[in-house]
Amino acid sequence: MSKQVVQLNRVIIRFAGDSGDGMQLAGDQFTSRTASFGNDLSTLPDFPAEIRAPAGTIPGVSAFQLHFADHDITTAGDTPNVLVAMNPAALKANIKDLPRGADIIVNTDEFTSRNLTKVGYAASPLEDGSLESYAVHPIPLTSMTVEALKAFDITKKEAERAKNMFALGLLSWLYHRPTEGTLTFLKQKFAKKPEILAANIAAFEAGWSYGETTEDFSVQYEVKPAPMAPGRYRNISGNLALAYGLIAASQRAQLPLYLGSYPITPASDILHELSKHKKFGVMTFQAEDEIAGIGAALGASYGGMLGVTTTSGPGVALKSETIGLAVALELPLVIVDVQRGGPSTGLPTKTEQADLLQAMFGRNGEAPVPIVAPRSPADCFDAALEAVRIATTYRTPVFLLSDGYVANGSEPWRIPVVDELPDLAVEFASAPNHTREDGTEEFWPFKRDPETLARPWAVPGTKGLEHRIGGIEKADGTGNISYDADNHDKMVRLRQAKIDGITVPDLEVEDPDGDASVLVLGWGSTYGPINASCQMARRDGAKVAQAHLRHLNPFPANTGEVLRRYDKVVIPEMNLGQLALLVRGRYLVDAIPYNQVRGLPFKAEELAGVIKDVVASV
Amino acid sequence: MSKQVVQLNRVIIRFAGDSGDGMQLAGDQFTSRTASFGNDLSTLPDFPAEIRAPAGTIPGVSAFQLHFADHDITTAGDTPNVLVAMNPAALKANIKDLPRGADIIVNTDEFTSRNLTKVGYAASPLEDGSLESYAVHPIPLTSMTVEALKAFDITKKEAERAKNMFALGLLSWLYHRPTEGTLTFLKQKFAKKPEILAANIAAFEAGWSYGETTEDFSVQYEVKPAPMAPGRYRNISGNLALAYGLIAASQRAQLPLYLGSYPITPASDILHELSKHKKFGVMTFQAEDEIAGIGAALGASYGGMLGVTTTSGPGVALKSETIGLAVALELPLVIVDVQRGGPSTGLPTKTEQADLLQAMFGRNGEAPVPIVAPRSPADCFDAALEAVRIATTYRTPVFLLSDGYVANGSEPWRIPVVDELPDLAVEFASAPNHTREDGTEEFWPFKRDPETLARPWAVPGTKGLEHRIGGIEKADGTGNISYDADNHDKMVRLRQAKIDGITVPDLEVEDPDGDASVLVLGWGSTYGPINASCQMARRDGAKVAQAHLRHLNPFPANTGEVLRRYDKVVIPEMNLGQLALLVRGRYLVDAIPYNQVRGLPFKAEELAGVIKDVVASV
Amino acid sequence: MSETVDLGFPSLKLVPKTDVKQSAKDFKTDQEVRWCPGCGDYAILAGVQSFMPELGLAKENIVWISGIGCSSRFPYYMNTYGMHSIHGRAPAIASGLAMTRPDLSVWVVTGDGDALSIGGNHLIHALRRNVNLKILLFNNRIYGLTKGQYSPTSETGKVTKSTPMGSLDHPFNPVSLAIGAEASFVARTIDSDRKHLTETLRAAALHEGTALVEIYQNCNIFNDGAWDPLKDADHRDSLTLRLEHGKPITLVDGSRGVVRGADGHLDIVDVESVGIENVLVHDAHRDDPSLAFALSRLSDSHTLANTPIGVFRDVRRAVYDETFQAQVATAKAGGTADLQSLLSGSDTWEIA
Amino acid sequence: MSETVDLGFPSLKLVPKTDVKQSAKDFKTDQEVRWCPGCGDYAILAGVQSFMPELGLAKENIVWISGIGCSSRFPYYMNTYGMHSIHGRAPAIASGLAMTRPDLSVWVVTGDGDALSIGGNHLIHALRRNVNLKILLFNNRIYGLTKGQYSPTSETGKVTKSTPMGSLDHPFNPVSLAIGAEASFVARTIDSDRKHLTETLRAAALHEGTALVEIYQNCNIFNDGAWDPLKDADHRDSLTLRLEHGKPITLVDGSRGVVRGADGHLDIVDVESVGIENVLVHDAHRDDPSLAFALSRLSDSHTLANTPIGVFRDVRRAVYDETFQAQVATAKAGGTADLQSLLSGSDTWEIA
Ligand SMILES: Cc1ncc(C[n+]2csc(CCOP(=O)(O)OP(=O)(O)O)c2C)c(N)n1
Ligand SMILES: Cc1ncc(C[n+]2csc(CCOP(=O)(O)OP(=O)(O)O)c2C)c(N)n1
Ligand code: SF4
Ligand code: SF4
Ligand SMILES: [Mg+2]
Ligand SMILES: [Mg+2]
Repeated sequence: MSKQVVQLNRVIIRFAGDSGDGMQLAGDQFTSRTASFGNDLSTLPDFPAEIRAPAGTIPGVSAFQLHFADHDITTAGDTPNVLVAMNPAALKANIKDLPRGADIIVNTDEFTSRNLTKVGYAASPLEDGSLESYAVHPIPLTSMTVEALKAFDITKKEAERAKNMFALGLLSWLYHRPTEGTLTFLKQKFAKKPEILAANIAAFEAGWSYGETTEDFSVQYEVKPAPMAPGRYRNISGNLALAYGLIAASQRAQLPLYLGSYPITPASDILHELSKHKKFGVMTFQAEDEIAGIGAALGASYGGMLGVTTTSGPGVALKSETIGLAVALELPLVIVDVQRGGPSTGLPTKTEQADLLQAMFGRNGEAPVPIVAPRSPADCFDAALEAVRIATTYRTPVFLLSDGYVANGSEPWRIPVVDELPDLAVEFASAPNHTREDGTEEFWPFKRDPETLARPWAVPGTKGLEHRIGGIEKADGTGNISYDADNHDKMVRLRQAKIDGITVPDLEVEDPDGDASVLVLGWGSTYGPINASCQMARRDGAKVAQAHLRHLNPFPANTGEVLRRYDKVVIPEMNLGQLALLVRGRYLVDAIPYNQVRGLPFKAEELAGVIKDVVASV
Repeated sequence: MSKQVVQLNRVIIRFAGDSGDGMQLAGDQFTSRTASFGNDLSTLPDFPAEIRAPAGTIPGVSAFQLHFADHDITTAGDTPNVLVAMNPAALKANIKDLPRGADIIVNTDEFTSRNLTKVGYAASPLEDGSLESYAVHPIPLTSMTVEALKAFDITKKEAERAKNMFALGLLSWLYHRPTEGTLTFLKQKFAKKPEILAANIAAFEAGWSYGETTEDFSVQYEVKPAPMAPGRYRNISGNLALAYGLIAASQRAQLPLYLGSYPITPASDILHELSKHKKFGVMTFQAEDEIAGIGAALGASYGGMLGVTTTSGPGVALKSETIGLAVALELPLVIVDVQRGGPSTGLPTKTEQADLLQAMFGRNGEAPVPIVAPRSPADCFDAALEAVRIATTYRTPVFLLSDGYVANGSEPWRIPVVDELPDLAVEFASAPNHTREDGTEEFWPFKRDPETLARPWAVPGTKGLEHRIGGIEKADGTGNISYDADNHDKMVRLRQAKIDGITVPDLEVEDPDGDASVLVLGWGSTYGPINASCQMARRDGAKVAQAHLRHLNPFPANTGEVLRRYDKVVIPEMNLGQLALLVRGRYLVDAIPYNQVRGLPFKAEELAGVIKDVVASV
Repeated sequence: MSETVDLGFPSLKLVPKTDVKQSAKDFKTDQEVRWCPGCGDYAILAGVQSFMPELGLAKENIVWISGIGCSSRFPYYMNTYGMHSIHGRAPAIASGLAMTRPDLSVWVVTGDGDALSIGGNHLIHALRRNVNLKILLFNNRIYGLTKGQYSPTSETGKVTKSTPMGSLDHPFNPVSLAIGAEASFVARTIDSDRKHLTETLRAAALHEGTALVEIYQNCNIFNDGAWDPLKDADHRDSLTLRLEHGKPITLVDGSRGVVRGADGHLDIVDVESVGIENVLVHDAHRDDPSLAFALSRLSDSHTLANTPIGVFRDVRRAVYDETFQAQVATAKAGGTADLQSLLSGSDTWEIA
Repeated sequence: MSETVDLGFPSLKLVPKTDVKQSAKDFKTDQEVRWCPGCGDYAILAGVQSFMPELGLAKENIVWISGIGCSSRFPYYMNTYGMHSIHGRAPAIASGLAMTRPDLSVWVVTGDGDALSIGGNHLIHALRRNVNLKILLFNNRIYGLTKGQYSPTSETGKVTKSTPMGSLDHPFNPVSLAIGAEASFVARTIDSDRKHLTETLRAAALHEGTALVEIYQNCNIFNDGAWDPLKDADHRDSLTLRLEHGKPITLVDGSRGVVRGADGHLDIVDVESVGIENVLVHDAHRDDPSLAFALSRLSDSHTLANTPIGVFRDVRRAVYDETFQAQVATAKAGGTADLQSLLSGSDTWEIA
């Protein structure tokens, strides 16, 4: 039976189920196929902090959202066109996000009265008419999967577990996805369990056939590939791109990468990834805590490695004192903070941008540290290279401020050509740099490069440059301990001037018509939603420009000038106004903060509304 | 022989010598006598980070400066009228601060060629004419002391050590200081060593007699007592006043005081002081590190104690994560940060104000913490009471931001009447606070007081209120774990609103003529120098007003209005402009930062010059 | 549950007693338990909840404090006071509470990562101070909550997400570490052995001072079967050494026992060949911790052969909170606390 | 100074050798030494400086890393590379350096507060990992730099600024703690005994892996005479037990010696009455750390009677930096590292 094929520009799918239902995996696979099919895409995994939260409960729901399109998109989308709800909890937790008319595929097997009560449904929503404005597809996913697998020599539990593959098969059919990649993936994953492999393939195929045969689905959709710049592409998540960026930077700098880290969500995957790449000379050390992690990284930097530490907000808090030491020692170090919901333990698996001011100021004394923030999953790669460039050029710790959304989300990435990556070669000090009055040569560890103000990086093992450094204030030049008042004032200002003087590219403004009166300024992972919302607002006639800061410290030199060009500046952030404070304080521009602290990215439509209101008020 | 007596309005004396020369002790004693004599006064100890820095070197110089007057003064003074220099290093390190005509009392015994070379004097400054614009009094202090004590059964070393008493005796004579207190002090100090006691007294008397007999001193000075509000006074240092303030607060709150701390300069003395007062129910715990110190204090707060932790900047960095937990738990806690020079180990014995932004933002997530800063040594007492009031009323950690200058400096203090101190009584929760739909009563640990937004403080041991709290986000009201997006946004805003809503007194402006066009805004220990400089500027005709922030978070409600009243606002700080950033960002006032980061308080005269320039530019 | 009066629990003498009969149910909360199905934490929770009534304490005077980790979710499920704090810091927080509130029974729950990795320092300091805390260390030889990295108790060579070529670290033996840190009470038990778990909790509760109980716990998601040799009926009795004060130390099946070798170190030999009377008799109350230490070294970190289970050491020495409170009491007894005269000091002057 | 080639220092096999003859003077810097006159740190510095040439290493391949404290000023006075870091963190920083630079000889200087109070966790983890570090712990039983608070090694009851009524904490025994933390090398020596200090440094330098050397050091300002019983000529020989591998363990004066008691624990008895042949012979190389641990318990924390001095334990086990580097080497040998193909991965598509 061949069905009607409808062309769509874009689709948003959300898979939702229990933590054990394999929704992240199904989502990942759908995403990979979608990527290689050539759509532009953006994903948003959203899962609880527990390993397996209680089955059937709302807090236990694990979801994966994918937005794909035949054109350039920048967010995972606001309102799903399709929801796959593996149980009542998944339905209840997600229904409020669905627009009327959305497709809902529900696993009716789980709609038992016990499960319904568990989440507070008095009656089954499948029967009480409450879903009548949606296109509901009730399917006994579990039992159909079990049925399809009855020939296999596996337990019932194992058979039931394959229901995510059934759902994936159905969705793959519905959106005309290629299947080969999924099969390859399964073959790798279950290489050692042939029976399970066969069962999973069978479940996938059963789902596919179900779509083809059931009358419940009368149309099949197609989303054409998106036009993209020529090149070879892959799909990539932020944490992976960040890890690759660090490896690439290490190769381009010819400095062995050394990671000192302590596991913490959502940063652990960078540790996991880097630990796989010893053959690139990458060394990873799981330390006893965050303090030891950064300490070891700093020790390695001192020894001439590319020292890196990865963590999330609570870990940054613990590393503060050592970051201060790194500032005083003026050694390169990259501190990756994958921000999550705070304060304290907060919402470990959710996203937030509330560590900006911690990164700026979370240390005793005047201890400036440059900050670089990626704007999207793929951008993590470039941001990592940029962080390394700054760290090694200026001999300073650098913050790389990612977040949970960027880290776990994914998007297509044009694979860079290695030889075209920036050359990050570094020169170690190898000879004395100062001549005494009596003509003898000596080494001054704090004699600065006049241009960058960086001090020499003289690594142990270099003959003749033996010297001592430490956290006590040092005399300008010689680096000897100094309690002198004027010297301290000078050193404080020199360290600040070094950071202020870092060359960073100018802030670019996107203003298609060139006549905007309102600027929307953002940083980090809000790029996507802000971009989408500006586009929406423009479609509705609002004159609005967008600018996005990759460098939070120092700001691009033209920032003040850019801001002053507009009547109003809006700063949307997933915090209570941290960039807004910095920008207002620095440039005295009456920037309007727009804040949400919901653990989730902004919805573009909502943000577009805010922007249109501001534009209307000018 | 009776000498001419000259009346002076004010005098600045600086004692300077090696770390082992007993300069701090001599200064302390001179100060105590001066205080009980009724002068207004202000002191500035200044010593190296080493216990006994190398003898005879510039970094080893330990100094103590005292400013006393017959009128109200607020700084330890810029330029000493008298320098006591126990060796060439002390002379060399301090000479640049002396105005022409100043008296210099030098211990000639130490002006050996070895000691002179050590500090780079080619010839003896006592002989090469380089001191001719000063009134130099060359005295063989050491040998005269040894000579005076030769009758005693003590070693030569012990005799030499008494030279500070000889100097003190001489100065006491010179400025007509009462002697009784010094004798009482010595009797207590050397109660168990009668021979040493007698020797010290003899040395002191020898110094006094020397002044009386030598022709080198032709005049004796007198500084009349200063008019002060009626009452009983004592001299007090900042750390002592702060410790007393905490004890008083504990008594007035009827909450046992529990200090969890780890020693660090310049905060350790608060630990030392509090550990003496167990009879007030004060409990002190020297923990294994700063994290354990604050952890234990938080545990004690949870148990219904007044939990306090004391530290300096590097210790705050380590405590950051736990402060975040305290914010999430909403428990009272006082965090005392006696700021010192940074970053990193920095200048441990010097002063600085560079932890303000760390106190504001040094934690992951949105974790607002109120900040109170004392303006002078005596004010530490009141500031401590205020910090406790906020902590217990609003159930929040509070920063008490002192600094090395306030902590070690001293001034006369009108002893408060205990019964007139604010009543800080606290009520613990004792019964359920919420009625379920079915009519049963239950306890909601996060149900807030509608006015203060504080949550109930229900301490373990209270029957029927058993509940669990933690650092994960909590549902508004019930306090159960919640990953809900809207709840998180609400809780983040509620915590912020609670802090923003703290009632703090309005900002007061001192503008004697009421027609100033320039406002000088300060916070913390800069009060004294700013006040003195404003007075100087006014004397020179500058129209200038002064306002001083005790509350840095939240700011007083009228702050914006006050700032906008002036054409220009100047913010002098011992950092690179931290308050300035906050004020500019918050109120969009183009405040002008004036910064010095020298480890020392501002000099009033210099600051007066800056102020006059700004006034002139309006 | 048995009568409570007899035991007396000297360590809890200042804690108010309950006047109602309690059961395990009284210690359950209404919160959904959020561990993976099959996790060993469930068994420990059930064991603790059914042991609690034996203490006979007013429920409101019991406090559970934990760090972060799967295990550290424990307090949410105990219907007493509780705090789920931050990673590694529970012993410090609990110390502040226990020191100031002798009327509370304070329990700490922690994991092998929480206690021995990030929290190692607080743990060893709590042990040497001997604060009246009962610390339950759930050892699953893995970081559960962060999804399976190796921990300080993982066997060398462990392949995990962060160690694809195998871990390099030599593991801590928590019992050896605790004894080296001057612990006055150290015991070990297993999640699945309810009876032994209960006995061990009882011994810990009876102890005055810090009691460290290592509980071998199964993480069926990331390190399933870590302790299987000590659990499965076929092997456990020939692998587990039972430590009982005053009894000869033998494997549970009695086949082999511990003897002191010629050069002084402990050997494990056939009981029959030496005679049970020559098997070392356990003495948990020895002041000298050397025997307890030597016993802690008998087990093999990989095969788990000769793993001692039970109380290694249980001695009475000064309890920190007692001496802490005693100093305050002495000071208070030594004179009245007059705030006014404190503020005034001895060196004042009057302005009229 | 003696020839260096013989010793070989297997732990330093990858560190470049010097080709010039060195003397103590070569290791002095131009920085003024900023300790109080009379401080025990001077003697240790002099001892270390005169020992250094014996290593025969290129000076630039030696690094000294310290924390914060009086003792931690040490690196400023050693004319090698050096870092004066932050309080308690030196073992972590040094681990990162040592792991990545097998061509360096890395030494850590720390104090009883730095190493055992704030830095306790890093210390025990460095010990269990067995990174190739030599850690010198200057134990003066006091916080010197912060002007005299009690430390984790202070005897209970110590009156200090923070403990006017006496400290309550039971002290750590650094040797016991280290052994409990799986240390492969632990020794103790005294600042004033140059010969023994040098011997001990040599043994530590020879050891492959982490070596912890506790050095009893006098702080003449805040805790003067803390170790006097072990120093003054009248008593020291009757208080100090000398540990020398393969030799009977007796007091220096030979009067009393260590024997194994009937119940297995160590006794100190009159040598004459038992005969020297029955005195326990020291075996520092035993795999089982129980004997070393038992020896560490012999001394009295107050009187210092029976204080063992020397190498308690010195065993060879996997060295962290070696296995760490070996994994990298294995991975490198296992295939070429092609960055381009890493970035590409396996699942790509082409847009023309
Ligand atoms: C400061 C900080 N660092 C890291 C983490 C991440 N983290 C949470 S639990 C954990 C380890 C848990 O292991 P364990 O204590 O053994 O507990 P388990 O989950 O195995 O019960 C880590 C690393 C955190 N929450 N906070
Ligand atoms: C984070 C931090 N906390 C506290 C201090 C203050 N501090 C410096 S040294 C020290 C203790 C020193 O004792 P120890 O390690 O025994 O060294 P010693 O001075 O006795 O040689 C302390 C508490 C600090 N510098 N940094
Ligand atoms: S991850 Fe392991 S330890 Fe954590 S709840 Fe699941 S089974 Fe238990
Ligand atoms: S205070 Fe003590 S340890 Fe520090 S330098 Fe002086 S004598 Fe040495
Ligand atoms: Mg674990
Ligand atoms: Mg010390």
